[in-house]
Amino acid sequence: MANDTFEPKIVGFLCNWCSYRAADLAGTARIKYSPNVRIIRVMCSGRVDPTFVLKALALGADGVMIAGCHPGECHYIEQNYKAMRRYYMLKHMLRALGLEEDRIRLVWASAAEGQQLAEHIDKFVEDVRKLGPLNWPANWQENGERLHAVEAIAKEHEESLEVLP
Amino acid sequence: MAERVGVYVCHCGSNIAGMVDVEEVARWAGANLKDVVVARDYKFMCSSLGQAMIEEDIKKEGLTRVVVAACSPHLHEKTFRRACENAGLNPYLCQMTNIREHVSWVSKDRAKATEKARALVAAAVERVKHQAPLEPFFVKVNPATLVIGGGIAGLQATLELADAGYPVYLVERTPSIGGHMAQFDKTFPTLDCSACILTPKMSEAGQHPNVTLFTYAEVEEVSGSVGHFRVKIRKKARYVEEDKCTGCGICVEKCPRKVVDHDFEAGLGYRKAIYTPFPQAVPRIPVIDVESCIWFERQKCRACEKLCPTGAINFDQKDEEITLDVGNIIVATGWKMFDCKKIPQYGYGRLANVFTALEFERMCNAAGPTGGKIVLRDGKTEPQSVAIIHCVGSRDSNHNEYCSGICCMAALKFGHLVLEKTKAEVYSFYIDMRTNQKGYEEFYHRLLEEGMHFVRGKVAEVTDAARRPEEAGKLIIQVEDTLMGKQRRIPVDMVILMGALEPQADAKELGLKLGISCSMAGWYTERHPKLDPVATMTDGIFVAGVCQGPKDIPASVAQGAAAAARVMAMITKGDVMIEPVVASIIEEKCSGCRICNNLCPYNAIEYDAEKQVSRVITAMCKGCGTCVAACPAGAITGAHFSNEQVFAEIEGILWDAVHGNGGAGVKEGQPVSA
Amino acid sequence: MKYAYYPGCSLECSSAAYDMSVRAVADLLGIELREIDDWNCCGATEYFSQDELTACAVIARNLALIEPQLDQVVAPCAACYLNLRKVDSLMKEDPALADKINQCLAAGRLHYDPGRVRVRHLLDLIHTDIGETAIKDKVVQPLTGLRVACYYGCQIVRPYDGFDNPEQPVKLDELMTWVGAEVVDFPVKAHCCGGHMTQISEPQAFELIRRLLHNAAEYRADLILCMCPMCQLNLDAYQNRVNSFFGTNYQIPIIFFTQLLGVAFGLDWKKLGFGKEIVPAEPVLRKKLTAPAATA
Amino acid sequence: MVGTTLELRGSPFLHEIIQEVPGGERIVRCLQCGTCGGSCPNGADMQYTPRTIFAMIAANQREKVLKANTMWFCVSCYFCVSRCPQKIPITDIMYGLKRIAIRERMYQDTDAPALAKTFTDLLDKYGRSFELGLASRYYLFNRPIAMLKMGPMGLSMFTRGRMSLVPTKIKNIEQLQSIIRKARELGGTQQ
Repeated sequence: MANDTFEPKIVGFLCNWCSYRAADLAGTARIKYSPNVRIIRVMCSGRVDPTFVLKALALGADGVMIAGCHPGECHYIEQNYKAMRRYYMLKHMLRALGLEEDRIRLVWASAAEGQQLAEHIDKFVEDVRKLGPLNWPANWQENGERLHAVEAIAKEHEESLEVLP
Repeated sequence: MAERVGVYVCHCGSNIAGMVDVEEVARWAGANLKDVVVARDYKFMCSSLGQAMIEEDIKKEGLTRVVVAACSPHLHEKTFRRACENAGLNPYLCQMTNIREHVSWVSKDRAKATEKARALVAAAVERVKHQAPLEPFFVKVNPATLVIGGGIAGLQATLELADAGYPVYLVERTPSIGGHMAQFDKTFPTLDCSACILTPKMSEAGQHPNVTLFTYAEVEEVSGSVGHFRVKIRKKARYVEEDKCTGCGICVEKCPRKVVDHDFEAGLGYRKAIYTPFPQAVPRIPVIDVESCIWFERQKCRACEKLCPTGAINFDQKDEEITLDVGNIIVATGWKMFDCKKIPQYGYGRLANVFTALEFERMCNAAGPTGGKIVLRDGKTEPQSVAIIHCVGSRDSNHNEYCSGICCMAALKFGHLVLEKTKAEVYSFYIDMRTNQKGYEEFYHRLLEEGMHFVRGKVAEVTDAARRPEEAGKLIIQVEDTLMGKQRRIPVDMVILMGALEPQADAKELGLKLGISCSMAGWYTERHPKLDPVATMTDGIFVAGVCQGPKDIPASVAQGAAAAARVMAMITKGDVMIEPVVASIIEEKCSGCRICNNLCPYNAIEYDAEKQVSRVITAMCKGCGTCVAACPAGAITGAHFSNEQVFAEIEGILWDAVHGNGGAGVKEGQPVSA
Repeated sequence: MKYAYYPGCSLECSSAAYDMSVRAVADLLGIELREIDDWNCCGATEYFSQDELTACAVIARNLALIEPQLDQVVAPCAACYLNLRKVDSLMKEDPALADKINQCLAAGRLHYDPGRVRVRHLLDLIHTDIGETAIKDKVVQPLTGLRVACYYGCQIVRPYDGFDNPEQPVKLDELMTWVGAEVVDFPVKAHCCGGHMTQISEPQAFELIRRLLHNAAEYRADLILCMCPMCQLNLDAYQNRVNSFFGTNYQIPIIFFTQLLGVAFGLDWKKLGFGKEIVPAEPVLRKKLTAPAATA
Repeated sequence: MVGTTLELRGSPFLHEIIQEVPGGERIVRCLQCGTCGGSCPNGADMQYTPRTIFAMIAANQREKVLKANTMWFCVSCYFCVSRCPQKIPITDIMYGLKRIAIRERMYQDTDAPALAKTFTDLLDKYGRSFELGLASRYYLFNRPIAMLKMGPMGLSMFTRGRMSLVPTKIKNIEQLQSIIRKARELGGTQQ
């Protein structure tokens, strides 16, 4: 496999109840998929703070995947809807920062959907591969203030992320 | 003071080592990751020797943190936490990372798999350094249990618990317990009478001092958690007062309104507007069906009320809400049959003599609408030929991909009953004959000898469009006989459709109330498909019977008993440990904006109006962390998933990228292997 | 209501009655049909059995020719309807194929974005977009007492998830009930007429045609309604040959559903193309319809 | 849908079909249930039912499959497709088999390829199909005796104005022809 294809680094935030178990199931079923996504377990997709995503991109990830239970099937009743709201906000922020919004993706995978999760991962890896490297660390080095600037934006937007019902 | 981290990389035989260079990962972690003082690989970390190795290192090397790179934490997190605890280390200072399910089993390239494993180990090491010791909570377990569903699985669970001396609340949606089994005539493969083996259990449950029955009732709301659930049930108005009714049946006899019974009789028979579903119903208290009662329709009649000798009829009765406190819940809600009209080419609903399996069960039943006679829809003609079609709505991606499991045997049972009771020829149209339990294959052989015809092929259509004179007036089965490789048209008088078992229409809705998940098909998901088939992901909630997946009566009974045994273990132990993964609010930082209050799905955050801050009610928090992510002031911390910990994990997981950018986290003066 | 109109080759000549009645009925119902300028043949089933890409490209030319301000195209012929829908859907599912097809179109300076146009069958349009009330309003000659067998054939209801059930469709049955006709049970209503089998193997083709005629006769249908030129041709033009092949004597008129709608709306029978069918329909209609409102 | 394990396994003919037909990889899911063969209006006259054909493809019986009459008896009614419990695009696979059989002239005892060729030749030339031209050319070359039998029917069609004597040609035939040329070039299929 010694060639020059770009291998994107992707961080995946998977909820403990559905997606992480879907990934476990993909393993148990020996379904092969791209090794590019590195998984971090959170209790719920609703726990994914927008700053996690930005931090990952700033530290050198080329893409971030958030995976949760299907809408209506959240272990915590409906917290994945909150993840969904933040996701659109995040895409908006990425655009504002001049980044490709497709570098983040939200997917649903129930604990029974190992195959589907694997397919989502393969698809996302291919899509990010097409986008090419993000190279944010390089930019960041040139301008050390950038991460702080981004974090500030995140904080600023955060209030608008949650709408009181 | 710097932490002292131990890293343990498991081979899992060749499960991990076959695809990941585990020795290299351990060597690399020891050489490159800051604060790692011990890094080892071992054949089976979960073995007692592996655990002993960790315990010894904690003591000898003074480890303050432990990272185990092995399988999924859902399998062995408890094992390694216990090992740490044994060696005097707080169990929450141990972090597992999953390099088996998430790496070795899903990768094809050894170098890339090894690289991914390194990143995961680095992430765990960075994270574990920020973890804090936590103390679990303990909750007392209420010895009362709620069983939802009074079919055979729920009944079995109820009786096991009740006989062991524990109180059980059994909630059943229909007016009587008994479930589908009460509708059946015979049970395969022994052909013993279904009612004869079921009704003793029903009356036992009805009379047991430890069992409280709530029939014609549904679960409305579930709160609390393992050990102390609070359940609201709604008892629908029967319009009959239970304490006054003696079950004499005069009201049913005198009721002037007769309607088709689509429930118990599957549409083949009738019931009155006031009815008990069947003679052996438990309890024997009738209900008034508001939809068909003349009083509710046009304020006339009340014959039942006038004639009831004990004055039990009460037209003013209202639904009643009852709150129950229980320690555990067993879900045994069963199944419904596939709507055969969804396959129009089989003609159900259009062609009179196409029957569903449930209709046919009722037809065979001596207590059923035809008195056990097998006749056509006209109620008198005996069929001369009967076709039984398997896999109607099962093993079909257009409907349900799964195999319903029981239909082959039920079809053989039907075949036997037709051969026994009529002179008809019987055809079975099957894709694969599945008879894989005790005595089942033998039963198949018996039917071969009895002269049932077996045609291997999924029926394409059932039609009344005759092509030849001999087909006129018949139902024609058009099928490819796959063993002959030829299309055939077989005229018959009666067709029985073996409809798929499907989850109850509201299975997802109930799952949501209980906080348990369903598979894509809608069956409740067990904790582990092999090793924990009765528990669910939610502690204190167990599943039994078909609601977890299609199964036959023996398996349902076994699972009901198993669920009861699990509940008894909880009750006997007396208390249950709760993971301390909860949120807490730092009052000084809280601005009192109350955003978190409405976000919490469990209403676990209250607002202190006096201090103008929000506060987490620890006992109610389930630790999802949504509030943590949402707090604009960063005032909420999620124990074991704090921002700090996740940030560190992100930094670690992107170790190679970060390292390319200046080598953050790298041991000084150490060589770095790529 | 404006729609692009793709008549297809059969409607030009062999099924002119369909075209005439479609236009007359559409006019009355306020449906504006704008014929695609310079459309070409859809290739029926024949092109797909030789060369898939060319088949798609030939069909896609028609989609690409649709005026930009129109977003729906209606095809009365089953094969045309299926082919247009199939190419649009293949292009949606497979971007690589869409790209190839567009390269072909580019050779003719054309382009088509999959999904731009929604492909509809005429029956769907009349049943859904016009609807029961408007149809009933227009009836001047109720078809009371006329027993019709509604024949859907294959490709309008399969394989795509369409507007009707693929096994036992009902939309034409409903439409005919609205105009007062008596719809007979016709279990083979979505079975195959044989398509081009007549050209390949006559015994098989005749058997397929016989099954349909036999079933309609069993249910004492006065006539069979078609919505596909191929079905009409097979059942009508081959009816006598089927009779001589099997020694039967079916005389069932086969007409297009739009012709009968036209009759119910009181339109001039000549303008609806009556007289072009080989088994004549007019005697049956005259006998059954008590007070013919239209002139012959 | 198909797992990666299939990539390098199975019969070469199976892989050929997968290449030829969009969605053809679903063949591997065939349960051999026979819904297709049972549903087919011509099923009784097929040498091998579609189900059998799939088993033969899996067994790499290339020649036997391509010489079978199965695909030529397919009338594209899509009953099998809409009923198949495994959602196999059976009709499209039949088209694929016809294409391979025509390319390699493997077909036997059928005039269907000639009909298809006559049809598309006329389409290529005029942009419209031409029934009289189709009928006469096809019958003249392939079934002269059958043509005589057709006589009365053709006549009654003609007297009712349902058969034209001259073909219609579309205005911009050059445009259509350049599209077709490009398609042949990209598809690599020469007629």
